[in-house]
Amino acid sequence: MQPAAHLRLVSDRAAGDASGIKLSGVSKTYRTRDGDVPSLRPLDFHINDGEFFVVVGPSGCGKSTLLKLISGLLPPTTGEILVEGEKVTTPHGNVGIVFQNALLLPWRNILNNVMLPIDMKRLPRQEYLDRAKSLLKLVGLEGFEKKLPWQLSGGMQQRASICRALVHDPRIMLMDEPFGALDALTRERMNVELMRIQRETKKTVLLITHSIPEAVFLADRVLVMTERPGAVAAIYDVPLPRPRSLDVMADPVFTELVQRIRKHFFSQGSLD
Amino acid sequence: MQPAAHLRLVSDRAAGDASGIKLSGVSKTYRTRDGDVPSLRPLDFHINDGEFFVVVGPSGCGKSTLLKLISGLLPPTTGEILVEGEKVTTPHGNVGIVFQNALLLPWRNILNNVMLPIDMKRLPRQEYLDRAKSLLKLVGLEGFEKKLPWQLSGGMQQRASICRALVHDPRIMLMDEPFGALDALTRERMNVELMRIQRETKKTVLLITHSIPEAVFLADRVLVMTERPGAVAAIYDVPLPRPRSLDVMADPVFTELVQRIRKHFFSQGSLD
Amino acid sequence: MAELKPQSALSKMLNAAWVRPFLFLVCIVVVWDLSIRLFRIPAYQIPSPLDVVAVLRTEWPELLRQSWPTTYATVCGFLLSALFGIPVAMLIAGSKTVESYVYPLLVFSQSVPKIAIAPLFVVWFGFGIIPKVISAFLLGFFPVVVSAVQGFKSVDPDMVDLARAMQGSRFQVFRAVNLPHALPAIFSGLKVSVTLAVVGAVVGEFVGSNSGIGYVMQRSIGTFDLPTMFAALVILALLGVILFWIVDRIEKLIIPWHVSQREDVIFAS
Amino acid sequence: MAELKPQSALSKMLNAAWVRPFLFLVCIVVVWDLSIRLFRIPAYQIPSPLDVVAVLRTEWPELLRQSWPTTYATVCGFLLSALFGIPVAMLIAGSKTVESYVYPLLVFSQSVPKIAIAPLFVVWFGFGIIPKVISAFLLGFFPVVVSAVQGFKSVDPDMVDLARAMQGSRFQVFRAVNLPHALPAIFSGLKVSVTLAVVGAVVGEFVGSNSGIGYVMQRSIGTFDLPTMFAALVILALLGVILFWIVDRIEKLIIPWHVSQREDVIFAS
Amino acid sequence: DKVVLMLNWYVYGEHAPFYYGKAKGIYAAEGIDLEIQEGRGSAATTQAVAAKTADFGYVDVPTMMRAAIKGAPVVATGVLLQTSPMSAMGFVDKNIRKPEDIKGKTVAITPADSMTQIWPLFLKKTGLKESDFQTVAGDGQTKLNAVINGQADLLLGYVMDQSMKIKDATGKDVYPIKFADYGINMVSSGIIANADYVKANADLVRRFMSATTKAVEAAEKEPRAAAQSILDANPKGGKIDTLTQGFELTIPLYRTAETKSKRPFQVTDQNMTETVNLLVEYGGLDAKAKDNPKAFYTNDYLPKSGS
Ligand SMILES: Nc1ncnc2c1ncn2[C@@H]1O[C@H](COP(=O)(O)OP(=O)(O)OP(=O)(O)O)[C@@H](O)[C@H]1O
Ligand SMILES: Nc1ncnc2c1ncn2[C@@H]1O[C@H](COP(=O)(O)OP(=O)(O)OP(=O)(O)O)[C@@H](O)[C@H]1O
Ligand SMILES: [Mg+2]
Ligand SMILES: [Mg+2]
Repeated sequence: MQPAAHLRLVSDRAAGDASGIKLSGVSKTYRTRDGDVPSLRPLDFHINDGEFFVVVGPSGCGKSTLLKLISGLLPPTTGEILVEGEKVTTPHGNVGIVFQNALLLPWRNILNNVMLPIDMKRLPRQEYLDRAKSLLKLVGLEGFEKKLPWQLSGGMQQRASICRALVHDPRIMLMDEPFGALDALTRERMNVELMRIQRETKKTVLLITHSIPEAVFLADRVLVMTERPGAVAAIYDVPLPRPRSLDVMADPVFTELVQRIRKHFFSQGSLD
Repeated sequence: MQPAAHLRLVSDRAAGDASGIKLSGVSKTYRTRDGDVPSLRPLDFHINDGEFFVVVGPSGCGKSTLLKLISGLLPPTTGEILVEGEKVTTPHGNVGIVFQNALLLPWRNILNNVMLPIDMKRLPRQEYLDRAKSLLKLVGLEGFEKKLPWQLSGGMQQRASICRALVHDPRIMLMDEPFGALDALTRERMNVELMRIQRETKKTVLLITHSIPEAVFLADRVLVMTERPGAVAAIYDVPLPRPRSLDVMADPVFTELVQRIRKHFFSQGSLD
Repeated sequence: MAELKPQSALSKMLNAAWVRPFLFLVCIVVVWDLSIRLFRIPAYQIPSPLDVVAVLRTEWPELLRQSWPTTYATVCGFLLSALFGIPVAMLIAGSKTVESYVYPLLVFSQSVPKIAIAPLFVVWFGFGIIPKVISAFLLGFFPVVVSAVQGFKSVDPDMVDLARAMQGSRFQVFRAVNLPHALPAIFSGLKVSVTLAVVGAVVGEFVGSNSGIGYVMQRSIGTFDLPTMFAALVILALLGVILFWIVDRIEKLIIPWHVSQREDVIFAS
Repeated sequence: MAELKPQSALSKMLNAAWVRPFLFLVCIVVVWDLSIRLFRIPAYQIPSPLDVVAVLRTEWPELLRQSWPTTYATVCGFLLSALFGIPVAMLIAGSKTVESYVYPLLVFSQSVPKIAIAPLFVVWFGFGIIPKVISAFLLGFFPVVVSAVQGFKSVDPDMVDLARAMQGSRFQVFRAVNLPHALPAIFSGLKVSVTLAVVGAVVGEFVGSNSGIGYVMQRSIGTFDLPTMFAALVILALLGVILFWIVDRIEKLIIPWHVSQREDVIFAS
Repeated sequence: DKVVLMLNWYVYGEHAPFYYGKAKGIYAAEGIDLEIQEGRGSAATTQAVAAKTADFGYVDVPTMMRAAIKGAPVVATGVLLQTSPMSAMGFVDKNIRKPEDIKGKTVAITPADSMTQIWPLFLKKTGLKESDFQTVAGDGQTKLNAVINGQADLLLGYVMDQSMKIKDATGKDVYPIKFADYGINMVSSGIIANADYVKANADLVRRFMSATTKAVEAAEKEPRAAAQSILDANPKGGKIDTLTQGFELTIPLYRTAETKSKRPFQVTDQNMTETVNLLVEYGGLDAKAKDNPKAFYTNDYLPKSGS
């Protein structure tokens, strides 16, 4: 219960003022019928506008909870969250979310699932249809537009849900393990694509992942969380130049950072 | 449609006769309202008794389909599958399955979800209760026995579903990306545990994964599949001695094999 | 949504699944006939099926003519149930307050036998179509509401969150997530509703109408003309089956994505 | 399953959610009274609520005594509906063949107004409790079947596969997966069923019985005693509400895991 | 003028005069375009007349009185059945011909219908006790079924109504023990109209009653033809024999000893007062009805006797 004990703040980036996402003293405790489940200890950090921010942490430490808090779907138990200067109480702003499970609506075919944000935001359907189709093509789902979700493999569903989060070209992306069900090649390809999109459109991205190399490869900063109830173990700047290609993985800065982050996991774990 | 074109059979292990799992000419085409979806080209291979067999392949290539065929949940379109000499037509024998999504029953708490196979097989509940609890402890879910599935994080649900597949100590394990939602540390720990269990109980294990290092680390043999519709691209023997510790990952044999398998993905992919 | 080729599928269904119940019906008639002979049930209790069939044949034009008003009232009442029931269920599912206020009152109104209050409709609305429609509506309304509420409430909260996170308005979220999710439940409510609407229309005709199958029935009860009465019952039952079947077809068209309709694709246990 | 502390929760519910409808009821009575005054609805059409309340007060012991047989018949009929309805639904959901044979026949039997055939029950079963129970059962049966079939059929095929893969027998798979999955739908059917069972019992009493609320009602229709008749209607409605509420409570106890019961835990939209 | 007459029930023999009058053009001769609607019980028809859904009703006058005392604006403009058709009836072969025969038997009744209300008086007049026999209750249909199927030996019913239905169903004759034979004098069916309507359309009412009187007189003479007119208007209305017999059984009820020589509808004040008194005592009629029995009926619109 002493969050400070784990905290090793390595980041030296200056916190912006009203832009980006700012968490102050945000904690979350789920109230269940048989007692409270503390999921997040008070968190304070800032995600800058246009930043690629990656969160890693042990399973069950509260990453998905954090994402739901920032998206305004869950109210924090304590503290407050500011997104672009406004306090978050309900779902807000121009956000695209990839949930941990694909969550495709079974009554919509893949194309219509991808078009869901357009329908919800009452944007002109025609304009976005082509974008949706080209996104599907980008993730290798060409020809599956008319299929129903259950006719797709796990990885294909996950890719469709990524398209859905991107289709309305949101300013902020919140992604919860979006590449978990993808094979190595597809995953790397998607990483590269995501990085390109982020760079070109200057999106603010919060990405949760279990792959430390992926985290370092994509991130401007990496947040490492402690075990449940999650707290900030450390925030690392990734001092790799952009644009990055897959070759940076051989860069000693890269491998050293990966090693350092790995150590967090293996030092705090009670490995038998 | 010429499966042979991709086939590079490196394995030299002798195929057993009536034991293990034997596929001959097994293919699968899903029939949907808008046309057929070929998912597997005819497959022929053999999994020996007590072997740790790992399948890797691009997303959507038919790995989950293969697992459902072997478990008897889906009938193959052509060919036949023999498990321990018996033709598979319905779910059979002493099998534990981990599905790609955790598939916990929402009306059972975690402990009762893990106990499901015991209830289904009408085994004495009392005897297995302790085993279930110790398995849950093993995967780090102690204290969550009475929680309902939706109160768990994605990774925790996946761990519970692994316990469920192990609780009745089956002779054959079929696992579809069981560690996809786990962080690096938990994943490695689970790998080690699974390997130990397999070695001690001489289970036949078929495991699907997207992590090539994981595949090589765990496997006796690795089956690499081609893109959809899936066929056998290659089967590799893993000539690493057992018991293996995480240190084998530094072994040149290991790294070389990982590289070789990676090449399959990157050569067949149409990377832009 | 997935495209359908209903043409051949439909005709196949008709051949396969809908001939069988009629075969079974023939069996029922035989059993009916036999048990009348066996237990010596007198003709003034239950008429022999042959007599009923005879009436059905000779009186066919009259019966057909009389079944139009009943059908009309049933369909109107049923459509009204659907039209009001679903929005009411939306309100109930959408708000705890509405639920605690309105639901008990619905139940309250529902447990009152319509046959007891139907005479009031006649006093107010005369002997036309309206009392029948109201009676059909009142009977058909409740099942739709209860089923739809259950359907609306069973939706996966994660899916609602998904749509909420896209800043969909409450109504849009409802239409995109809760409504489609609830459709199977709503249709089960509609199926109960449509058969009850038949009963409701007939009860309406019992108490206040000079046309329709209910009128034929009541009059044949009065003159102790049991074969005609049973013929009327048969027609009512047929009406119910046909309307039920239509609702079932519409369900199949509207929710082709639902698991209960996958049988043709995956291997069912 | 998750443990419950029903004691305080229950009393809180009673205070919060169940006082409100009664408040609303008071409103309804006021509206009733006002509209009678406003539209000058004469007392021979609808009695004033005060008269009805007066009857309820003075006749209370008699009405209470008469409501026992009705309650008893309703509960028996309802339990029978549940007892037969769920297995029948299992059979229908489990087999296409059974479905195509049995379902249309159920519908067939359902579209027949009970009031028309109830006299036959009296002929066969006398003037006792049995015809009432049968009438309640026949009305309550169908909604349970339809809802349960929908519930059974809506189950995620992957979950069924999961249980099948563990070599569960067909029945075990059913009990472990389909049945719990269908429970919310079944309960929605039971809720419709229980209110219809009240109507069924009363119809049974109308047709032939020496006791019960239906008997009271028929007597008061004969003597043009509208206040008593409306008092009887009020009692029926209350009976319906109470039984509905009991079913609702049981539902909450049996399916604490269902999404519709999560409100106390997650933030609902 | 267009006039709607609502009957008390689905058409049966008792209604023959109206159809006969219509068929014979008696109403047309008075300038009345008559439409006959079937009803669903006297109470419903009374309410319909009170609500002006129908202009005239043919209903049980005691039932009308109960509604009128509660404020329904209805009045009887002519009482047709001046003798009560009530009776207890059973199959002839059961040999129940006197009140004493009822002892030890089972009687089927409909709770609180007009006969059941007067039943205690009948018992009193004949010296029977409730404990002398058993009672089963049910609606009209059940009552018939009970007797037909032997669950009851007798039922309380109207001589011209239930007896015919039983005969239709079983082909067996029934024997009615008439209440009227045991000193119970009560009027039964009559023509009623809305009080306001009567005031506003005095001439029309007069013409209507005049035509109806003539129609009844004509029908009395030709029962079979009258019954046939029902079938002509209403092919599904029943069987000719049944209708004829039912109507023939109705005719004797048109007059009491005092009105034997008079034209139909000429009810005596004494008869009505007696009826009201009986109803107050046994029929749950409000006691204030006794104050002014004349409020319930009027003979003012009837054609002068003998004309
Ligand atoms: N709805 C809920 N009710 C109660 N407890 C919950 C709920 N959701 C999550 N939790 C608890 O909160 C903790 C954090 O859950 P969360 O889903 O945020 O973890 P996570 O970091 O995303 O894990 P993973 O990597 O496995 O997905 C877990 O211990 C879980 O048991
Ligand atoms: N029920 C189904 N109906 C129709 N097509 C299906 C069905 N299930 C799977 N498919 C198709 O079969 C192919 C293989 O699916 P499968 O789930 O076996 O892939 P996978 O190898 O497990 O992929 P992943 O790694 O993404 O889970 C996919 O192209 C998918 O679209
Ligand atoms: Mg998570
Ligand atoms: Mg898969």
